[in-house]
Amino acid sequence: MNALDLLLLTSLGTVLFSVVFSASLTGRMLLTMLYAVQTVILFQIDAGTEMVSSFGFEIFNHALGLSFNGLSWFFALITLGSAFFAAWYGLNQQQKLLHVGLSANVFSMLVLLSAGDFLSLFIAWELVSWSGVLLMVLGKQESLVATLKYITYAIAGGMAVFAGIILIYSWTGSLAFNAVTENPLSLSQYGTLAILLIGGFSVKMALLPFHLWQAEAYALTSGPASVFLGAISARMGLFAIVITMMHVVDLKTLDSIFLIPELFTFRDFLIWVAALSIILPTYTALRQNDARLLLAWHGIGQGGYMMLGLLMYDQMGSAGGLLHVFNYASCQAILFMSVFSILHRTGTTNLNQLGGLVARMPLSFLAMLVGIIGLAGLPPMNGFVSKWLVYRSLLSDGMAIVFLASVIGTLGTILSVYKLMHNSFLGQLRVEHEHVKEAPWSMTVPMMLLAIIIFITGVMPGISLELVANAQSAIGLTPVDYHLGGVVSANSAISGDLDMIWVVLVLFSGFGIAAILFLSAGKSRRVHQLDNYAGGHFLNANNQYQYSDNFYAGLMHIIKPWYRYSFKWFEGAVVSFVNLAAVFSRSFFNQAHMLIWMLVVVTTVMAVAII
Amino acid sequence: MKEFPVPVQTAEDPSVKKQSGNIFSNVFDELVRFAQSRSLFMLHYCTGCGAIELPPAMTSRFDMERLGIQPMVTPRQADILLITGYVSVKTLKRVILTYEQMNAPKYVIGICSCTVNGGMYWQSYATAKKLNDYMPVDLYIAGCMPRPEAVISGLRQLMEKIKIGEANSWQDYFKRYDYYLGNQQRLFGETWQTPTDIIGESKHYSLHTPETEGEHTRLLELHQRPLEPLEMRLGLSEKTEDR
Amino acid sequence: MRAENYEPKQHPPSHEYELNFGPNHPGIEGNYALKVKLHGDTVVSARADAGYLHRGFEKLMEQRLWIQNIALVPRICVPDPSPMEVAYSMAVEQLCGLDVPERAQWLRVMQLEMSRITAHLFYFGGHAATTGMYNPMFWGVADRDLVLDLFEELTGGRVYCIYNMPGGVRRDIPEGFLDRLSRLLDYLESRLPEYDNLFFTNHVLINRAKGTGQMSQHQALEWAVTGPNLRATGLQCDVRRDDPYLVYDELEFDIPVEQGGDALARTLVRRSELQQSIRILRQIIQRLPSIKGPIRAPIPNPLAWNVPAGEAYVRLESSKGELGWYVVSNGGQKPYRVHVRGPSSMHAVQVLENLAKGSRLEDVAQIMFSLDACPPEVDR
Amino acid sequence: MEKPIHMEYLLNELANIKVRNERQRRMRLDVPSKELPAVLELLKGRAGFMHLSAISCVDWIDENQFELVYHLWSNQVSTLVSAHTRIERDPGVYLSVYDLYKPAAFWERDIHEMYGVFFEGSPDMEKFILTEWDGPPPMRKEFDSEAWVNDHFDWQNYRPDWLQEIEQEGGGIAILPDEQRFSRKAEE
Amino acid sequence: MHIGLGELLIELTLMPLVAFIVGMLMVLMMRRVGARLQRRVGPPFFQPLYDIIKLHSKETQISHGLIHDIGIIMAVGGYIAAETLLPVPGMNGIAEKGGLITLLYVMMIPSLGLALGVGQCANPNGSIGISRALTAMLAYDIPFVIVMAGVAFIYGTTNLVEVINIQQEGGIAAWGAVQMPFMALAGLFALQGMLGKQPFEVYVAPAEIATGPMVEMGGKYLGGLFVMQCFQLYTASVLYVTLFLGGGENWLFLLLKAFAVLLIPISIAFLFPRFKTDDLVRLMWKWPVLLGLIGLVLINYR
Repeated sequence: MNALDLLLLTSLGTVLFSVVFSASLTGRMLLTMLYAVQTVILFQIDAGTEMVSSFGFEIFNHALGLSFNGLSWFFALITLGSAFFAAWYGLNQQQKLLHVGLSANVFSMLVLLSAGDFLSLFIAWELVSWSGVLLMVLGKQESLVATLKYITYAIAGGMAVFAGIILIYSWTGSLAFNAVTENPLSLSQYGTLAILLIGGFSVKMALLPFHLWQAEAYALTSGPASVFLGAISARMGLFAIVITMMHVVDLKTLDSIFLIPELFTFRDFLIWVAALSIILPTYTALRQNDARLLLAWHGIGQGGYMMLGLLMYDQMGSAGGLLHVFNYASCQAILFMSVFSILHRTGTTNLNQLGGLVARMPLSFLAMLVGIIGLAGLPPMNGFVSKWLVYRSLLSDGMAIVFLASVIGTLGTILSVYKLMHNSFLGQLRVEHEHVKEAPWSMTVPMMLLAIIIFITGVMPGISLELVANAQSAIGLTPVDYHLGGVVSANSAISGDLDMIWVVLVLFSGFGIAAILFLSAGKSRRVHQLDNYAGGHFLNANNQYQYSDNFYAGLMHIIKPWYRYSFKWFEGAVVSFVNLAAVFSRSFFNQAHMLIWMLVVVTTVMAVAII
Repeated sequence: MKEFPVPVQTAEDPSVKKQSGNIFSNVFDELVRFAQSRSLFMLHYCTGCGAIELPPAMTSRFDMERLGIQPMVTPRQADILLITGYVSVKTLKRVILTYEQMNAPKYVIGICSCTVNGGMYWQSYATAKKLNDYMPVDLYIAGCMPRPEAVISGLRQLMEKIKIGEANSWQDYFKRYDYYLGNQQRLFGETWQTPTDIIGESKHYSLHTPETEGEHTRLLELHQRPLEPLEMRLGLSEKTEDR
Repeated sequence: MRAENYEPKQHPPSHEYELNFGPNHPGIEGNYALKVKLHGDTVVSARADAGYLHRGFEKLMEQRLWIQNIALVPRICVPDPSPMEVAYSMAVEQLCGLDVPERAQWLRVMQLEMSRITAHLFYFGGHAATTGMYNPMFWGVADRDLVLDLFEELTGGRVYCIYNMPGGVRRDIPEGFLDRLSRLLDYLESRLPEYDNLFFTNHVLINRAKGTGQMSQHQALEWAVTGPNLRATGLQCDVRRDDPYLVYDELEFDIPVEQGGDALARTLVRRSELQQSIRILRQIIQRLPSIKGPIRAPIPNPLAWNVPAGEAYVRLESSKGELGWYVVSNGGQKPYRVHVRGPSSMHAVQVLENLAKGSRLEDVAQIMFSLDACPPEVDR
Repeated sequence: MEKPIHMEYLLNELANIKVRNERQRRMRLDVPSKELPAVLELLKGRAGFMHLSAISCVDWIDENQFELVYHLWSNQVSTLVSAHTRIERDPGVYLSVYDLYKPAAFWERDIHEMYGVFFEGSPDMEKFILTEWDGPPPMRKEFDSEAWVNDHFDWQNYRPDWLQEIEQEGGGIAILPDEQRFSRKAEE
Repeated sequence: MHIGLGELLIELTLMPLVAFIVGMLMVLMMRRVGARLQRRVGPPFFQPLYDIIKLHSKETQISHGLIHDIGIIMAVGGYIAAETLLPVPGMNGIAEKGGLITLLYVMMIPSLGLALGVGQCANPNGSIGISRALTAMLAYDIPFVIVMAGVAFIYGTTNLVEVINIQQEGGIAAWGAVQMPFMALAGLFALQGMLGKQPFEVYVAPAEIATGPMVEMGGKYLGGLFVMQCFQLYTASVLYVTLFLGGGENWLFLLLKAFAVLLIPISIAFLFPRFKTDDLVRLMWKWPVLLGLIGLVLINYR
């Protein structure tokens, strides 16, 4: 029994434990500890080499195996970390389903990460899909609707993946990961597989145009569930896509499939999908008035960066993409935690009904500040490093327009996260929130720990880059040339290094000098928020003196018409198609034989899946 | 231009203050006062008809900026409050609020005769007659209305006063707040209150004297809803309240 | 402000917020306030709040002698004071049946047109400053100062001339005054191309001013808009032409008209009016030396002057629109009732509120300045 | 100048109206208060009196009446009509002409706060200029502005120390300071 | 180029200091040029210094809370740090450890700090100002990013020290402005936007939102913003010189170039009103982006 077996067993044990004991506070504390234990076990596994589990069974004469490599290790760490913090954050949540769902999710994800062949990958994929439902239904009525939407999408995605795997089996006669690499296929076959597998997996990843389900499903549920789902759940899709690109269609193959002859390859298509996945959801986020939805839409947008980095498939780009998984998970987790502590104390996350909470919830504010700096990718937080890597890689590859697209995404992120923070924590404190208290310790401590992690990995990206390098070598790439403070890029087309330690050092000495200047300039006095400039008028307590709704009004005058072209039409089209099919099937059912009806259903589902 | 004597009692004699401390800090104080006198931001607030002579004083012909004087928009940014002409009672309330919101050292200049004694509106029920009842005035520039040259000359005189450290009347507002508040209450009624906490500020900047508080401020405490600044609060509690 | 206003109640769960334009705000003309409710950057409703300049003129005038009031009246409209004293003098003359000598009438027209030039130069600067361009302000005010210098020479007062009195004007023109006036007019005309380049044909300004605060002719008539603001909607309507007073019927001048009805049209109308004023002044310079005679009709002892009972309503065209003075005498030494209809009473309240509603936050100040609203006329 | 002929017909239709042609292009109508709205409507509809220049109020305290004067201008007949009507001082209520003339809203509001006359049907009778004024309507004749001023304000001290020194040495002006109006309060 | 730690420390202190002094001169120039265009004399030589000293020596100042203070510290400190990433003649600071992308992101920190500080003031005027400033940033950063990509392609590096070296070794023919004139033009637009001068002065807009972000700033808070303005002028103009005009061979040339570059936006600023926010975005997304894209195409087919 090696460490991997132990990890999987512990994880399974955690699920059982949560079923029995999660009702009590002690039980929940122990549960949190169990995630920590799992993480400790994870560290027993050597990330640099591949470890095969001793579990394995045979089905249809195929040996199903579980194994772990650097990539799995990297994702497993993030999964367990997110679960640990989510569980800690949810210590006070008494919903049993939450804790069961969380542990079940962790277990199924670990199984997915350790999948050793296509069949186990598919089984684990379905496990992950369905266990996700457990976490999504925890909210009010609206979360049920979102979950139903998710289920529809997940089934369609699962079907596509299933079809792809069946095709692989039928073409190669094997379900092992090396099936395709050992039996080269024709380009059209590769194309079909790429569409089915990458399309199927990207439903989970919420790449365009399959992104419409995600925001509501992730955001409208219970807090810890949102934290976990937002941080890592969608990245399982990324993992599966990486597996696909590793074992089925590598980028060279993708590059040789031309969608428009001599001009536009499948890879270009994916790059553009990724780039649009950055821009469109980010600007959708800009319009949200619910803090949770705003963050969830960002989750979709940030997925685009990871995809973009991986599609570069060079040293820096893939490192950036993978590092962004880690960085993003930490930032998104802390942001969701902060937002849900607001919800916990004030009962609303409507950005138009909040404001000025920094005076009452300073720790949550700090958490959000760290989170948004990270999410927007500004130094000194970790988000900067991964975005820097992606940018550098894009510049090296000469992809100026994609580079521009990703920067537009970043700018949109800055705009919307500032709106998030301004409308909730800054500005005028509303009268009904006069006596709001800071979130309880069980919520603030994980936030603070995460903030420290974000900062440390921002200043010393070498720590997380080591993990990324392992993952990179597991995919078969040259690991990034890193040191503790950043990266060296001697052998890329465009040179330019990054040393975060120096940057941060200088930044903080800048702050220090500014602080000395500031503090030596005589004392200031705090004043009440009603002691404020109002054109010479007296403010009174009943004035709505806070600018929150339609925060970027000037920008909206221009881009508002563009929102009409969001992908709602796509979903609408699919729904109409299914409706039509249902009508047909009903008339068939009325007239014809049962068997025909069944046939029609199956074809419809297949058709939807393929679309 | 005529400077009216103003009932302001500067607490310390500036000549005494100058000699205290070591040479280094004296030089530093001199420098600071010089910079203060050469950089005056005046509030963009046209309280009355004298404001019509400010644009000429500011613009190409008389160019105030060569003296370092420039208009500013909000009271927080400004140093000089120019009361340009009569202040109606409604305006006076805003002027007082604006004055209290300005950062010291702040200077009040009453331009036009109306600020001195009500001018030709002495019979009017709507205008205040004597500005220095409601706030300490550093300088009056009389005239109806004073020419831009007079305004600039008055500002130069203020600069001189600042340079030698005599323009300290702003301290008087903190030190004798009760007197000013009394006059304000007499005109605006007993429930008059601005959102600014002058007593708290006078304590914070150690300008609190026995005359800061008195019968009028007690009245204020009676009516006032204390507007304490929103301090950051870490009210953590481990209550397991599930929504 | 009362203490109970600091008692908190529930915040309205509205998506609108309030901004106060003024009284201490560069986006407001004078000491005036506009309370604006906004959603995003669109004005949901605007409400004028006046009274910051209220002095109770009408009450004060009832307490002073007929002749004393001459000193009081120009202060009703600070940027354009001369029409006030002319109107008051004309009203008293009508009550007494005084015939004003012709030369005095010409001098009054000269004063009025010079005052119109100062007001329009001031207006250009103010309008430009609301859009962030300060050069026209600096130039315009400095050029206006040259006219003020002539006022000072003529009357002793730069802004408040107090040049008129019932019966005529106080002084005749000094030696060489007309030459200097003529040179000034040449100078102003030579400056106009520079203003054109900088301001009136500035693309960014046109971009901002076009369509801003637009009103139709019908709306303008309904809201009793007068003066250049009405002429900017394409209606040739001018008190100087429709209801001539003084010697305007002997003068040649055009009534410039623009069709847009927006801030740009209002600005361009005033620019053309500036030229017309120059034209009128040129005619005065030509005609004035040939008109001999006294400058003032004899009046009784002003300190014990019982003006016959009656009433008079005087209208004249100030730079902002139709100025109306209603003066009632009960035969006493003091006016029984004086009522001033400042053109801005309409522009700064009803018209501004209506035009601001639905406009953008960026436009509010521009609308107010382009209407040339003068708060002291509202407050009195 | 003669009245335009159709104006003559128009005014003949109305009884109880005194018409006086005072000066060129000026016409004074004296209308009973009940008929004023009808007269205004006729003037507006039939003679093009589109422009309400102003509404003035005169307080005839001796007769215990308010006089309301509606100044109307017509570009068609180039005449300013001043329609006078009188209402009782108590209770001081009259009809609004807002539905005829939009500008009336401002003038009626103004008269309301200055004289306390209430106009029924006016869209907005809130205070406008005197929002922070608690006293009686100030334009009424019985309101004594000077007394109010003496009650509420101090006068500037006109006898600074250096002036008193001159007086002590026998200089200064002949009128005793107590008799000067401005010194009165300062001395108290 | 390897230098000792002590030398590096001296550089790190000197670079912001020099930037501050030059920045004050630039502020002075801006005000003097404006005054000249308005036919005025303008402020005295030390006026920017007087203003800063005066604002920092205010005796009572108000704060709306801790974040208000921290915001100003971040705004000034961020620029102090940014100066060390911008190489000048004889001093490279840590430019080699950051590069262009890092510099750009570090330059966003002051904006973020300011945004935080203004947000805490609880004044909608300030909030609108920040919302407009961020919108403007979105507008001018898009052409600027194109310019940045062009620079990276043409020099093959994002290291500013190398950018300067390449240009100086090649003489004037290697200057960015010669190599990619369209980019240089697009960069000028972005520069105007970055400095926030008319016609792009949407976020101060006194007549609309009462100076926006500065609305509740007084005393040392406003003083911090004045200091920030010095740095901002310096950084923007020197960065432009670095990217397009071959950097500075020595200090004299650097300053000459920087002041000359700055003269362009300043002169434009005093002759135009400001745009509305949406017109600004529209303009920025139209002409400079078009110019930048043409520049990119030219670079690709060079």
